[in-house]
Amino acid sequence: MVHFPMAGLVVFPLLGALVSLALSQRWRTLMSFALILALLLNNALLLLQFYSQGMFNEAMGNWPAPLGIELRIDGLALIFSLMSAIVASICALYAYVYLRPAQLKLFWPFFWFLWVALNSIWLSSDLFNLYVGLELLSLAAVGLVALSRDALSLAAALRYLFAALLGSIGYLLGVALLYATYGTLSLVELSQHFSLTLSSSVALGFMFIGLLMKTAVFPMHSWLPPAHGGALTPVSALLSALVIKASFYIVLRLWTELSLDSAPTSAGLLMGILGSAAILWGGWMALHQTHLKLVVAYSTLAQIGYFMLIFPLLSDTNPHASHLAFQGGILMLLAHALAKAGMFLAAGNLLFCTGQKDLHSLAGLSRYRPLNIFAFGLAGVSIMGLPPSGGFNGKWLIIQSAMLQSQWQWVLVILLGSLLSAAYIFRVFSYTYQEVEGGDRFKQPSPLLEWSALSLSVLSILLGFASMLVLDLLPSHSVVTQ
Amino acid sequence: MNSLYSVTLVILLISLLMGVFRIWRGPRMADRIMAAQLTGSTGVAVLLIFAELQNQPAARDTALVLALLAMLVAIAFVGRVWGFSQEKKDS
Amino acid sequence: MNELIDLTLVCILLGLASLSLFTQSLFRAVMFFILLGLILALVWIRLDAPDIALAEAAIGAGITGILLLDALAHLRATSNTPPQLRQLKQPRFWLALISGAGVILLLALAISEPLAPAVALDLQVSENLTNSGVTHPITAILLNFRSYDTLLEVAVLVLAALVAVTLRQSDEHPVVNEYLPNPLLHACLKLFFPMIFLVSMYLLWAGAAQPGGAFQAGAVLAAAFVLFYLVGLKTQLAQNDIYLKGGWIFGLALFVLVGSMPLLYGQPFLTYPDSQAGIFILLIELGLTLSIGWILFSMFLLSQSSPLQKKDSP
Amino acid sequence: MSLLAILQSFLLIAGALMFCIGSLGLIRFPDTYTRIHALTKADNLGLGLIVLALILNVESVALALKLLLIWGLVMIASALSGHLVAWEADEQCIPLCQPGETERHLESEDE
Repeated sequence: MVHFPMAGLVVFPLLGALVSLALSQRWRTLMSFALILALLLNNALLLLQFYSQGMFNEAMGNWPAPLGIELRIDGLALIFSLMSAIVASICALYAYVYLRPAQLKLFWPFFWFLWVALNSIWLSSDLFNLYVGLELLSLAAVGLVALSRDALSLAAALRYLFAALLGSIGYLLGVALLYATYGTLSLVELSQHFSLTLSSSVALGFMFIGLLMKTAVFPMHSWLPPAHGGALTPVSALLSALVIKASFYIVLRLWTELSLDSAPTSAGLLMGILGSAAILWGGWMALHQTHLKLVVAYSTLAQIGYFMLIFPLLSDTNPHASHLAFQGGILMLLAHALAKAGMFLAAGNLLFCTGQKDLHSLAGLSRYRPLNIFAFGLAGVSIMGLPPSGGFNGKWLIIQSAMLQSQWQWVLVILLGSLLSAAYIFRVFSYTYQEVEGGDRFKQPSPLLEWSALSLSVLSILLGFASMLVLDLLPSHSVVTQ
Repeated sequence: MNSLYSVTLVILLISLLMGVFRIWRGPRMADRIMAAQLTGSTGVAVLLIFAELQNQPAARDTALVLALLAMLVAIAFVGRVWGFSQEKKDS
Repeated sequence: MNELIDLTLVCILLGLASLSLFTQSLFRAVMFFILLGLILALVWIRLDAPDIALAEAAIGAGITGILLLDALAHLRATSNTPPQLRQLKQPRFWLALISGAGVILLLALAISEPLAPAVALDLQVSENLTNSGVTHPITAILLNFRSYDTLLEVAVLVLAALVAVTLRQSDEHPVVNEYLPNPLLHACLKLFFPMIFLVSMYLLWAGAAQPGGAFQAGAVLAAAFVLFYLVGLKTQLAQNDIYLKGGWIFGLALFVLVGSMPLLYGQPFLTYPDSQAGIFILLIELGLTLSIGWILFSMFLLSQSSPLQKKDSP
Repeated sequence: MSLLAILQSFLLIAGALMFCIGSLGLIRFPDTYTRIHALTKADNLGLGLIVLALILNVESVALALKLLLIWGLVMIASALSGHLVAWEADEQCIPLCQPGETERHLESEDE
């Protein structure tokens, strides 16, 4: 049974997809929740296995790389797998209450395929396998966006589809070039032979542009707000928390495995500039939205910018600072996943209470529906980066790393970005504190909806206390030299 | 022998180009479909010769598939597209 | 002489591609696109890639052409003609042109470097071919060495069908089928159906030793299903949700089942039992063929949701 | 050069020329019906000649049968599609040109 926990990460969600397509409504739901439990258990088992034997690989079909495909469990993969398990299961619970039966019928298969895709990306150490994972992920995400079936979200879904396809083509072109140059698709094998020649830089350029397009980094972001803002609430949470992380994860993997931190600094600098632009532009746009979910969607755009700041700070000249930036980035990714999912769910609850999308209609909510505002606020604390949240710790580590390397410009950008995020979150609050006449005319969302939103937000705060626990899973390859 | 195959191929490709011209020119949709049918058969012939020229037996399988599916387009066209536009024009 | 042939093929390819992109008339564009598929099949053979040529012939000549023609019929039915191709002055067009040219330039730069593959995968493939259960290297890669990729690709196919269902704006089911009341057509098709099924199964069976396999066979099978539909045979089966989705997932379910069996015996995922790999590969491929055919066919069916013209029978 | 080779080259070139003549007919003939005529004759005969030439040097009977099958399929397919198009054209009363007359100038009908 030693092979089970790792294969289970792919097999269980695949079973879920099959079951949710084949069975009748009642069994579908029952089996889905049973499988979610199984997956959570599976993740726990995997964690135990990781603690006992450290990083390990497994060859699919018993064909070792580079001939076959090897899956790999290391700290990074495990962290992301745990993160997606937690966020996805809470979102599924929320969706079960929130969605209508007709929507739920289509939601389950998409949800399960999304999970297959995510897990296969976290585990993969093969360039082409990553591409297949990305395809699966984009299609599942597009299907989820189209679930609400109104004209606007269909248009958004199509736009998302085209952007995602373009990104995939870029990535695939790069993979083809790399395969032609090095004759292997295995990431481990590739990192041994890799050198930054002209053709491999062109290949990496194509791959990064494609992946960053799928992540919605600043100049290629315009598909994100309509898709994330227009989708059904649990879908928005899944997309913002998990889907964009997947393509970013691949960028991060490539960057670290192929040791691009020793590459000319201009590449890292470019990534940093894109990130800064995203932070400022996303924050500015979020400040000017009138639709609550669009505020949250633009905030995702800004948060992606922070992740991009890792790259200029990864350098082989100062391993300690570089490691700090890496840790900080991972922590921010995790905190954002939890907080943004919580925020979207809370925003969905608020919209459910008022029945309107407009920010003005939030007036009076903090008096009558304090629990939902509280959930939104807790998530906001982590997004803004106030202590003691996970977001704060991540930002702090990144700032520390920037100061150690005396790259002050990024510190400035982070501070400005935090101010902007504080501004757009408090702006939402200011609407809720307005007094209204006529008392409680808001609808009451079911407690399950409220508590699932709250639990995610609380988790994002708790991450601030448990940061070291998570970061210990990461390889400490760059030993502290000071 | 190979040069003979090549000569044949060149003539076939010229024929294919003429078919393309008819598709471009029209004027009726039916003309375009018929030209496409002819280029399809030419393609089958080209594949058969490729099979000999490059010693690639799978090219014959490709030709077989192409021959089988050649009339699908014509059937779909007559059944779906053509009659329809005429009716629209009348009304 | 051979260079002349290659040059002509490349010219025709480029010409057809630009014609189908820039022509004002949709019908012409569709016809050129179908022809492009044909020429591509020729080019793939020329490049010694018969597997891809086979797939291109099956998909390009069969299902793509029909889908495009059908879309055209729909546009006519709803008089929903898309806006004409704009004049070339638009900044977007120039942006696309410049970035396209940039991509081509970069690619040309990248491949101008001499290649020195560090790992000779093809040698490894041929060394392990005897243990893979099949003798055709591509089938061995697709269904044994890298079967995990194929498993996920099949999931992508199922998902694509599901997305197509979701992107459709209405929930209405396909209408009663229209068909051509032509006796010769029906007589010929009676001859053709068994032929197409036979060829599909032949491609599946041949896949173990020569180009062919589940994807090609599935595409040919889909063409047979479409023919069934076009001449008005019963397709009630496809309108039943259970059968529709059951057909989609049949291949994937079989694949997952066979793949996870070894987990119970303490072997890695997707390991075939010793010396039985050939049989299991064939089994999986059979399931995949049926599912792929069914998925492609239901993509076609999904586009049939609004009533077409009522044709006066003669 | 053996007699077989001469026969083969004759068949190949003749077949290819038949295709060319068919395409020429498709371009030169005045209306839809006559174009169908040009098409169906040409590709049946052209492909037939080429298949005959190829059969002369195949090694197995199975392969020869396969080639013949392909020819047969193409024949049926082109006859069928020719028939369908003519049938539909007749139903839509597309005019037939009289001898010496050329088709009046038509705008492409789908625009």
